[in-house]
Amino acid sequence: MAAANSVLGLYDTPDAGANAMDGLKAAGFELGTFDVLTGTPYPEGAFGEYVPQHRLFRFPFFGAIVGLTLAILFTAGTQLAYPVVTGGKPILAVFAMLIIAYELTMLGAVIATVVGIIFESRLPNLNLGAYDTRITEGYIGVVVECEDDRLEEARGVLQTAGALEIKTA
Amino acid sequence: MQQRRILDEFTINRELLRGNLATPKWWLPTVLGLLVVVLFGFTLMGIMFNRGLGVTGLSRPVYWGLFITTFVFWVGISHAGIMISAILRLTQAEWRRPVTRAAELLTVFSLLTALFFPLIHAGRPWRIFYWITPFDFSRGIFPNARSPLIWDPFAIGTYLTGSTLFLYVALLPDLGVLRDRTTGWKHSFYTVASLGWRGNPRQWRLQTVAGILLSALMLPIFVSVHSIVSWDFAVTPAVEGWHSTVFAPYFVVGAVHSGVSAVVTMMALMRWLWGWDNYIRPEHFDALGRLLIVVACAWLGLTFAELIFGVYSLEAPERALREMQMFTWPWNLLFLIFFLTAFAIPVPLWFFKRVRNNIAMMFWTSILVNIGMWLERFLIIVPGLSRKQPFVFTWDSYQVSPLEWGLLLWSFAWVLMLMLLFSKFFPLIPLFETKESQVFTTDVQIGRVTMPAVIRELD
Amino acid sequence: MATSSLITDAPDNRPSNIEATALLAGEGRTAIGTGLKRFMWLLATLSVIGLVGIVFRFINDDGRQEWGYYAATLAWMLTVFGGAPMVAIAPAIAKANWVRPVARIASLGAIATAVIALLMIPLLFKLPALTEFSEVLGDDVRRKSIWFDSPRYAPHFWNVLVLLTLALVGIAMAYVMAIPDFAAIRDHGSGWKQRWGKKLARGFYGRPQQWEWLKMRIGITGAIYFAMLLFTNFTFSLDFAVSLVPGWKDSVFPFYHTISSFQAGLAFVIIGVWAARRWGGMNQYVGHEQMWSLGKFMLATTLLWFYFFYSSFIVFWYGRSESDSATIKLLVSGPYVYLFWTVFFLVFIIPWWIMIWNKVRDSVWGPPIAAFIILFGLFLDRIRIYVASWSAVPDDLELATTDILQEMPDTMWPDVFDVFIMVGLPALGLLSILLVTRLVPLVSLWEIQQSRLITKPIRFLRSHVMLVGKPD
Amino acid sequence: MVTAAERVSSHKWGMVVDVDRCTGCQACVMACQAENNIPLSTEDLYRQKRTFAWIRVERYWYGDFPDVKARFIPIMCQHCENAPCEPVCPVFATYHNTEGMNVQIYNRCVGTRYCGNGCPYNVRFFNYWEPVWPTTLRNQLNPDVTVRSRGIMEKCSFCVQRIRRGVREAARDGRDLQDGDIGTACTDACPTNALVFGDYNDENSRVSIMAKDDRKYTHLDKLNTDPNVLYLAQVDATGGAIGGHE
Repeated sequence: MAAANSVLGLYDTPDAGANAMDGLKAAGFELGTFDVLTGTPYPEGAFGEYVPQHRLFRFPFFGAIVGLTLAILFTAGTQLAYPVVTGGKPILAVFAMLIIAYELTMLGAVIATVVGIIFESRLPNLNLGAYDTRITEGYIGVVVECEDDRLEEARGVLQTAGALEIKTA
Repeated sequence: MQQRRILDEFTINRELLRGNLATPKWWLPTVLGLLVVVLFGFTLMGIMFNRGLGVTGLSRPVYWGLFITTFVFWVGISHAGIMISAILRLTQAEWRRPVTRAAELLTVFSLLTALFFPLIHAGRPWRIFYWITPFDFSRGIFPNARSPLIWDPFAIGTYLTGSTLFLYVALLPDLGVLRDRTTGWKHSFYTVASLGWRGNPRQWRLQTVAGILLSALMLPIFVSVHSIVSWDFAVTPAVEGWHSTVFAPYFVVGAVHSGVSAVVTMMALMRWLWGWDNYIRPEHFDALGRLLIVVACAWLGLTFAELIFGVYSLEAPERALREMQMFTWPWNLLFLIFFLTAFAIPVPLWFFKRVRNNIAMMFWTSILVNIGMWLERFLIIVPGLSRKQPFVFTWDSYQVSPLEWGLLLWSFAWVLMLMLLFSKFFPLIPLFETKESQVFTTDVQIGRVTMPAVIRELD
Repeated sequence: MATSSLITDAPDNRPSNIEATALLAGEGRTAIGTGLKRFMWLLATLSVIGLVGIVFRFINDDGRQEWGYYAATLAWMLTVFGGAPMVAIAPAIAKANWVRPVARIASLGAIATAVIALLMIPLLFKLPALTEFSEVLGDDVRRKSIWFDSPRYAPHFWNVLVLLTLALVGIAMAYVMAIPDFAAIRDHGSGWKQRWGKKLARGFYGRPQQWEWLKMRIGITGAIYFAMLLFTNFTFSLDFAVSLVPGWKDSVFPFYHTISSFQAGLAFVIIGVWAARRWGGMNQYVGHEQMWSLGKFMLATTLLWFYFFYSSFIVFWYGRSESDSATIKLLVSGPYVYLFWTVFFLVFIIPWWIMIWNKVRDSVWGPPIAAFIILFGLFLDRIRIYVASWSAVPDDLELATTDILQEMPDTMWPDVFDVFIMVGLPALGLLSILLVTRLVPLVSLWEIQQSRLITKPIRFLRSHVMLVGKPD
Repeated sequence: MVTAAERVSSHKWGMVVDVDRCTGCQACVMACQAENNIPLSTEDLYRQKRTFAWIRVERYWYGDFPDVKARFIPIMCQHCENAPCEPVCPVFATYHNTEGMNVQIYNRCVGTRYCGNGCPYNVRFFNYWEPVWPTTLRNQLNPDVTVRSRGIMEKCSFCVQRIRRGVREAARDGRDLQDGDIGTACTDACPTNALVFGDYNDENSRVSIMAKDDRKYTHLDKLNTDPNVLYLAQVDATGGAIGGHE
């Protein structure tokens, strides 16, 4: 996400932040190259920002399938490998296997989902790029990534929108 | 009943990170005090492993006693977390926000505690791997997938892993905040832990989706876990008192009953210890109280069914069992206490708005409930075993030994200590949820009346 | 940062109160429901056939076994119509806004429960008395039942009483919820509707204390109805199924019954919403939001159906005592095994697979499909349970006094009269509801107006969102 | 479902107990104690309700005063075909072998005691303590039988060591195994032949013949455990009743 040359403008009110975003749009920066950093989740599109797409819902299905396979291997596999009769129960005790299969399926789904969340949030990525600790204190950061030639222009736009401070990384 | 405060993010950070950025005076002494009890508990375990299970009060035929009771009890408590965070998240209940993390935390730690009990109960923990790990350790046999005691490790393992991950994902934004507020080794720790959280729309969006999706996934697990625990008992036809089909929902609802009460206890403590009056407000206790009334009534219905069907078959052993459970000394006393504390005293009180909004009252009633729910499990397990079948010749009873009581005490100290340790390094109330609710709630003017309003995204 | 400063007004393109009133209470209503009329005539004919069926069932009636399908049909009606009002109650407690437009459709289900109470009376003559074998085995010998040392006339009298109470409470609730609409009809309707509106509005002019009174009554009746529904499912399922089968000891069954009742209730409401859009011309009032939320709950109850089924099945399968095995054989693997698997797919697998997709739940066509499948599946489920139980009732002494179902009954196939009954009685129930909707609007007007009052579309910075007020 | 019949086996060991012959002399209990290295049931163990008796003689009074009679029912592991104790064990420490016996494998046992709960006859015993014998009794221990350590479940094994020896010796002498070659400690000790041990697969073994007796009944048959230990009811009005607590 954070490229080598990114510039960040810091604003003290959401309004100012939103204006800066508008300014960048007007200046012809294409969506996705500039982004708003907040310490709070705001309603989607509150800053007229580019609404990212995600494919999170595919992960649980994948995980579930893996979990189910493991479960079947463990239950059916081991019972067939060691056909020990207990209490006249069938060697393949389906209704007992069902429970383990269920648990492992859910486990797979959950783990895959969490992996998906982290992957889809483009994390981990310890290089924060242009960032300011005040963002987690209620300030709004607007960060632009672009080639060096437009860097100045971006800086100007952010400045005109009334940035308290401009940072580059 | 408008108690919402308008707070800016700066204040929220300052107040909610109290326990993390600074250390409260009472913190260290309390933790040390608990540590003493915990060590004492571990000593008791050592003694037990060394001398053998003879040091417990267990007998024949009462092979399961206080340890299993306490296991079921803690698994029950653990059902608070997902119940609160998942269900309330899915129903978009606004008041859930300060509660969620504490509840999930309770889940994780009470499960960690519950895990101990079956293991120490077996008496030789070094042989446990053969049981709980699905692997053939050179003994020419895998674990028995048909045994309910194999279902348990899978269920609890899944639940523990799931809720831990859930907890961590919801922790990310707050770790980001801590990263920005700390220096030195703490800073580098939080930097790594927060995985480089920046708070851009993509991350926030996924944070929200994750909350919903994980809740939806955790709920079925949450239901299955205590059901499977209950099947340890229900599938045993030999024990008349256990072989009842209602056990699964009965245990689950009972678990929610005790779990939510435990959350109430914990929130009261948090409010008192860290002085978070702006965040944990009477309205939250009020809402939890309402929830508890519903749960408790459902639970009572299931208890009723369980008892009715206990005598439904009119078989001699069943009748003897129920007679002992309810009418013979000392069980009748336990039963009375159980019923009074689990239902008869707290629930009628909760019907009064004044009580629901009184934090001290909620604190004590919630503790009552958990006393009662512990007794409930005890009253299910022990009488069932001591009045198994018509062979009166082998009917016998069970005397809890001091050592077992000691380990029960240990479990509480252990959970509390883990909680306090956690509270030192991570915020107990989710900051970002609190901030979110600041953004998403406002007042709306209708005619002359102002009412709280929430913002819903159209999708 | 106070949110209020970030909010700006946005255009509101929802239908105005005047339009709503015209459509729901005023002249607008004459336009709708012509197609409905034909449908109601069809239902009337079917109901007659059903009654004919009952009569013939009485005339050539050999033994109790014949009445299984009748019991099953009643059970299904109780499941569906009894469960529907819960949809109006439960979300209202959680102050959910989406439920307002469908509360009416849900509450109307209660009307049909009265029909069930009446239809139950012939069945009661066939229900074996608790003291059936007393004259032979001595007075203290009774069938196993929840009535133990029975109060007099148990279970017959008490079942009617319970069901009648349920019906009365339900109808009371539906009526109270409709009073403001009656007032609206009084003011905007015409002809017989206006006259009835005048009668039923009971001088409701929307004074604050009248609204207070209304809210309180709705709360009380709702709570009582919930309790009664649980209790009714308890007694009905035990007296008409469990206690008829020797050795069937299944403490979770009443709750299984109740859960499927919630499931069916949701399905009923979803279909109601679909009908209101299809024939009622109410597309602007009910739609995606309702389908989405109702669908979520229906998915949940579908999973719960399996959960409650499994929690009794695994205990029986694993315990495997003689009575356990006999019960499983009777209800699952025995004479009705194919029926069981059909049920399993129709009530659980297929709806589950349909409903897990967000796109489907967000559509106006997905949930109704699942709902239809579920309702049909539950009918088969009730047949599986009740026909089996009624055919298992032992006629001779030996079997009656044992704890275990000794001989497995054969599969009971419906004869023509059973078919009449199965088609006719539900039609009668539905007809009773539709008759009421001639007067009462299918979507509650005052609820629409209130939700219009407390919600408004706004702009939050650059985004379009909905502001939802939370009245206490 | 794999039943005993489907599994290849030449033997199906079982026991028949003629309750009518039992005098309650407890000889079987002593013999079993001596044969199987069962920990001594000391006074302490009695106080702790943890005594061991792989076979016990249950005594029930019946009849009204003055003609009160005692009924003795010897109870040992019933070696059920559908044993409730077997499937619940997480580590296969107990399972059903091909000779119709419910066998306990000591070094698999981890001590969950679930089988003990699962057994409706309460014939499973847990070693709460490390068993100790006075030095005088050390040399009396049976070398053919494992001495169980603490934390282990144990129960009647149908004197499996004797069965094995019997089969082995028959093979050595190159003759077929005759009925009566093999006797368990309790059956050999029983003065009234109330206990008879044998092979159900052998048509004309004593157990097979006695199993056809119309006095035959099994304990708690409503639990559908299908025991290999059959009982012949007492010949009197109250015969056949399982020991109840009425």
